[in-house]
Amino acid sequence: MAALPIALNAAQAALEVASSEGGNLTLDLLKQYAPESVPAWILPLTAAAVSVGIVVAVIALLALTSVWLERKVSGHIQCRYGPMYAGGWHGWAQSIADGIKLLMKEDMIPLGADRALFVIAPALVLGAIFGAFVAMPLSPDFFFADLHLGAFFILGMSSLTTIGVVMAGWASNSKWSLYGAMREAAQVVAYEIPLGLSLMVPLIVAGTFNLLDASAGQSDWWGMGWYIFKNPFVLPAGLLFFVSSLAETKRAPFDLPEAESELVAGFLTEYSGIRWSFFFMEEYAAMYLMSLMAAVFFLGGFESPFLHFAKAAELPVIVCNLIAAVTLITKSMIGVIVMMWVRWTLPRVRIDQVMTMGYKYLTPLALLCVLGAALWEAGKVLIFE
Amino acid sequence: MDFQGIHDHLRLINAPGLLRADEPRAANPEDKKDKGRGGDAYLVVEADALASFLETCRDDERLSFEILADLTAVDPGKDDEDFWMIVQLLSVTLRHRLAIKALVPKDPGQIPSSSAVYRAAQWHERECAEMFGIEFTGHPDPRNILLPDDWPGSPLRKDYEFPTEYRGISCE
Amino acid sequence: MKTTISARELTTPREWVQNVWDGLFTTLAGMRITGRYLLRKPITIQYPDERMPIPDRYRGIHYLEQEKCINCLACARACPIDCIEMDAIRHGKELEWVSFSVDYQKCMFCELCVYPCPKDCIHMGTEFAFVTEDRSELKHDLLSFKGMSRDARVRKKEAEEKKAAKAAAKEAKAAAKEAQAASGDQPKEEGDDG
Amino acid sequence: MATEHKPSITFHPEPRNLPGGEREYMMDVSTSDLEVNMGPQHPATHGVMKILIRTDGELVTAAQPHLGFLHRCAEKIGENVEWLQYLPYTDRYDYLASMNNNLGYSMAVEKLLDVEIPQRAVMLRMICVELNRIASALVAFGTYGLDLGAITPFLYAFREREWLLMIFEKICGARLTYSYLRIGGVFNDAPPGWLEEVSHFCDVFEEKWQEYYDLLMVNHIFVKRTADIGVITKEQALDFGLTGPMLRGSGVDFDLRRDVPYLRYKEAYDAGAWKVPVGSGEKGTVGDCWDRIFVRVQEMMESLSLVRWCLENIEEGPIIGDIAKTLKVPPGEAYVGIENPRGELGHYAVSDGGKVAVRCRVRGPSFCNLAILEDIMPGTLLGDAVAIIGSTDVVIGETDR
Repeated sequence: MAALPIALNAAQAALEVASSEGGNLTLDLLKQYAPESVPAWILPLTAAAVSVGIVVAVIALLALTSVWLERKVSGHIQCRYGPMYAGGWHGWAQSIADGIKLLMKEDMIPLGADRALFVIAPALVLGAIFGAFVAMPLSPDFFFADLHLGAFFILGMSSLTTIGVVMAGWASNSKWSLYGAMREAAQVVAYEIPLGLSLMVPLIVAGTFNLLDASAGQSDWWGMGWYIFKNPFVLPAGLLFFVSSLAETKRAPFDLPEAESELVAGFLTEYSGIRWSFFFMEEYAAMYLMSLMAAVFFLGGFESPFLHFAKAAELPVIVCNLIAAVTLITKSMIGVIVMMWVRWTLPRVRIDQVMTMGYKYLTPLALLCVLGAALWEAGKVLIFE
Repeated sequence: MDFQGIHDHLRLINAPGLLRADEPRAANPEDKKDKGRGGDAYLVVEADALASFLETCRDDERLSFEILADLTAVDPGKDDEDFWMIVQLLSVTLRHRLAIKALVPKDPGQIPSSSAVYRAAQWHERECAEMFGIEFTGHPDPRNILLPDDWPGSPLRKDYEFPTEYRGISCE
Repeated sequence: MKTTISARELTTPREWVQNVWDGLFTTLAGMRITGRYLLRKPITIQYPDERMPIPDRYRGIHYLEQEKCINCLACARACPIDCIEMDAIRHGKELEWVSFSVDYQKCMFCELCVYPCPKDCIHMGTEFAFVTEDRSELKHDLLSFKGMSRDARVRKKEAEEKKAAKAAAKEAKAAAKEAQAASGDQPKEEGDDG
Repeated sequence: MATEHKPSITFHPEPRNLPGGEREYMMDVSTSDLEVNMGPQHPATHGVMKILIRTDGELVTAAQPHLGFLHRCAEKIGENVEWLQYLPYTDRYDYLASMNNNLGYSMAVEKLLDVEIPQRAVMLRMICVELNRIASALVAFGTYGLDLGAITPFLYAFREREWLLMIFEKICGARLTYSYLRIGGVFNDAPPGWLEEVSHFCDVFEEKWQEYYDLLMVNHIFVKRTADIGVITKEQALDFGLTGPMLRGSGVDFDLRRDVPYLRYKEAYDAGAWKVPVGSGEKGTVGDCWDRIFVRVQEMMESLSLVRWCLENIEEGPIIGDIAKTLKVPPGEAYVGIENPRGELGHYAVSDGGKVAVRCRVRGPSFCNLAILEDIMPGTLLGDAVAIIGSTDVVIGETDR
C-alpha cells in the first residue's frame, strides 16, 4: 500500500523536475547518453523515477542505520552494549533482522477498526516523509528536485505526517490511540509555528528558500561562513529549531503521542508488524530530515574547509560532490546523535507543558530571533552599502 | 503513654463502649488446660460503639490517635460464637499505639462502619467484609476489594469450604 | 474538584526567564552525565559467552548425597508446599531407593528443607537453568541411582552373612543346648511347646 | 461510575447583542466523559492493578482503583502452614523488600515466643533490612523516572541494585525472595569478606547517589512534572492512614524505627547515625509528588549511614536464639508494625498454642497508601495521573497479598 502515496509523490516530483529550470544530474546524464529515438518527455519522468528510487533506498538505509545507532547509543548511555549478535560486528545487522521479523509477523487489524484508514495511515505517513526528501539535495550537483521553495515544501510535506498519525489513532478504535492522535495533532500545530519561525532566521540571512542556494551562500570564509557565524541570532534560532524539531518528530522529551508509560503506545497501540515499522521508519526518516535541514540552514550545508580546499585544488566534480555529500551526512548524523542523546537523558514533558512551551516560550523567542536577525541584516545593509 | 495510662485516661473521660482491658497473663499453674496468653494488651470495646469509641480516641488531645493502622477480624474457631474485630491505632504526635478488640457475634455479623471516623478504615472494612462475611452497616462503598464480586463464601472463616469450581474453572 | 494544571497559572517574567534558564541548564547537566557514560565501557556482560560467578550459597536445584540419606522425611515435612516426595524400602539398616523427587513446579527455593536434615545430605546447588516443554519433566528425581548402592549391597551382604553366621552359631548353640538338654531335662521343653 | 450522557452540541440560534454592535452566537458544546481502564496491563500500574479513570479530554475527573488481580491468599495460607514454613510466603507480598517482610513476621512470632535475639543476629538483620531498603528505594526511584519517560536513570538505579542483589545472593543464596531473617535470628552468618564488600558498596554508592540527584531529581522537566502535583495534605495523609515515605512526604515527622523503636534503631539514632527525612515542599508544595520521591531518595543515604553504623558496631557471636526445631508458639495475639520501605508493615499473629497460626494478618502499607488515589487523582491530567500512581510506589504483590 505504500506504493500509492509514493507514486503520487513521484508524479509530483516528476512534474517539479520537469518544470524546473535548474539542472539535475540524473536528467543531465540521461539527456547526454539517451538514444535519440527515445521521446523527449520520457526523460524527465525516467529521471524522476530513478531519483525517487534513490531517495527511497537512501532514506530506508539511513533509517535502518539510525535504528541500530539509536540502540547502540542508548545502550552505551545506559552502561550496556545494545545489540551485539546479529551480523557479527556490534550487531550491525540487527535492524535488518528486525525488519525481516516484522515482515514475517501476522498482519493484524483490530475488529472494530476502520480498515481502510487503518491501512492507509502508515503508508501516508511514510509517503509524506519520503516526499519531503525529494526537495533535499544530497550534494551540490546531485539532487532530485531543485525547488525554489524547497524549505517551504519540506516543512509542508513533513507536517503531512500528522494527518497519517491522526488517521491511525482514529482508525484504531482504541481509546489510548485516540489520545495519542489528539496529542499529536495539538502538538504539531503548536510546534509548526516556532519551527517555521526559527527557520525564518537563516532564511533571512540566506535570502532564499532554495536549499542549494542557501548552502552555497555559506561557502565564504574558507567554507566556514556558516549562518550561525554570520548573524548572532542564528545560533539561538538553531537551538529553537532543534527543540521544535524534536517535538515535530515526536522524539522524547516530546514523545507524547506515543508516551509508552501513559498511553501504552499511543497511536501505535493497535499496530503491529510491518505497519508498525512504517511509523518507526517515518520517525527516523523525520529525524534525518530535520537534521539535514538544520545542517543546510545552520551548519553550513555542504560547506566545510575540506570542500573549500577541494574546490580550490580543482579536484574532479565527482570528488567534490562526494566530499559535499559526506559533509552533509556527517553533520546531520551529529544532529541525529544529539537528538538520541537528549532522548535518553530527559523525562517526558506533560501535554499542557508541551503546549505552554510551544506557545509561551519558543514562539516569542523565535519571533525575537526573527526580529533581531532582520534588524541585523538591515543594519548591515545600511552600514556597509 | 503506655497501655495502662491510656486505659485509665479512657476510663476517666468515660469513653463510650469501653468494657475492659484484656492483658497478657501468665499460665494458671493449677489449671493445666490454661496456658495463659502472651503478646499485646487490648481494650475490649462494645461492637456497636466501636465507631464512637474510635472517634473519642482520635479527638481526645491526650490520646490523639491520628492513624488507624489496621482494622481486621479474627475467626477464633468454628465453635466460637464471636468474631474478634481488631483495630490498631497509632498516634503520630504522641508516638504510642493502642490495640482495640470488639466482639462481633457471628450471627448476624453486623457492625457499624468506622469509615466516617477514619477514611483508612474503608478499604480494611471492605476486605473484612468479603473475607469474613461481616456486614459493615453504613459503609459508603461495600463492594468486594480483593475477591471477585461473585466469589462464594468468606474465605477466612474457619468453616469455609474451598469451592471446587469457579465459573467453570476447576479449583482442585 | 481541585485542578492542578500549571498552564492555567500566570507566569511572571522572572519565572519565565528562570524556567528557560533552568530548563537549559539542568538539561545540559543531565546530558553531561549521560554523555560521560556514552564514552565509557559498558558494565554488562554478554550472557551466554560470559557468566557471572555464582556464590556458594546460591539456592538452585537441590542435590542429594544419597549415600548419607536415611529417608527420615524431615525435609519433606519442613517443606511448606510439600514438593518433596521420597520413597525407599528398608532392608534392615540398608535402604533400597525407589524415588526422591522434588517438584520444581512448586518449589520456591526457600532452603527450609536443608536445615532440618539430621545427616546434612540435602543441599541447594548452583544449577538454575532448566527449561522444558513438558511439565512432567519439572519433577526432578534427585537420586543418582535407584535401588541399593554397591556399598550398601556389600554391607547388606556382609550383614546378612554375619547374621547368617550369627544365626548359624546360635542354631549350633541351641542345638548343642538341645543336645545337652535332651540328655537331661526333657519334659520341660514339651511343656514350653504346649 | 455511571457516565452521564448529555446531548453533544446545543445551539442557541438567537444571537446576543454585545455593546459596539457585535453579535455573539452561542453554542454549547458538551461532551461526555471517556471511561478508560488504566490496567490491569498498563505500563504505569507497576504490576496488575486496574484503575478505572474517567477523563474529560486529558483531564481525569474520577479514578477508582480495582485490586485483587494478584491475590494469592497469603493470610489463608498462614493459617494452614507451620510458623516457620510461612516465612517464604512473607517474601512474596512485598517482593521488593523481602528482608523487611521476613523481619516483620519474625518479630511478631518472637513477640509471642518471648525469645531473645543474639546481638550479631540483630546487627545482621539491620544491615540486610537497610540494604534492602536501599534496593527498594532504587526501584522506586528508577521506575518513577520510567513513568515520567526518563529511561536512563532506571538503568543506573538497577545497576546499583544489581550489586545489592549480588550481596544478598552471597549471604543467603537468593536474589529476590530471600527468606533470610528467620524466627529467632538469621539463617546464615555473613560469609568471609561480606562485611567488607558491604562497606565498599557504601563508599561507591555515595557517588552514584549524587548522579541520580543531578540527572533526575533536579531536572527541570522532572521538577515541573512532579512539583505541586498530587498534593496530599497532612490531614489527608493521617486520615487515610498513610505511613512511610507517603506520610513523611506530607511533612509528618514520623518513622516507626525511631518512634516505636525495634532492633537497635533508637540507639543508632541517638548516636546520630541517621536522620528522618521529611518532605519540605522544596520545589513546590509540601506533600507533592516531588517531596515523596525525594524522601525516598534521601532515605537511601540515611540507610547507607545506618549500614555504616552497623558495620562499626557488629560483633562476633551466635546468630540464632534459643528456638526449638518444631516451633510451638504459646497462645496469644501480637501485632508488630515495622517500617517497611513503603510504610508500616503490620503483622498480626494469633496463636492457640499449636504449630499453626489461628490468624496471620498482614497489614500491607501499599494497600493503605493506594486508597488515597481515589482522592488525589481527580482534577489532574493523564500524565499527572501516572506521576501520582508512581509516587505512591505501590507493590501490587502487597496490596493484594
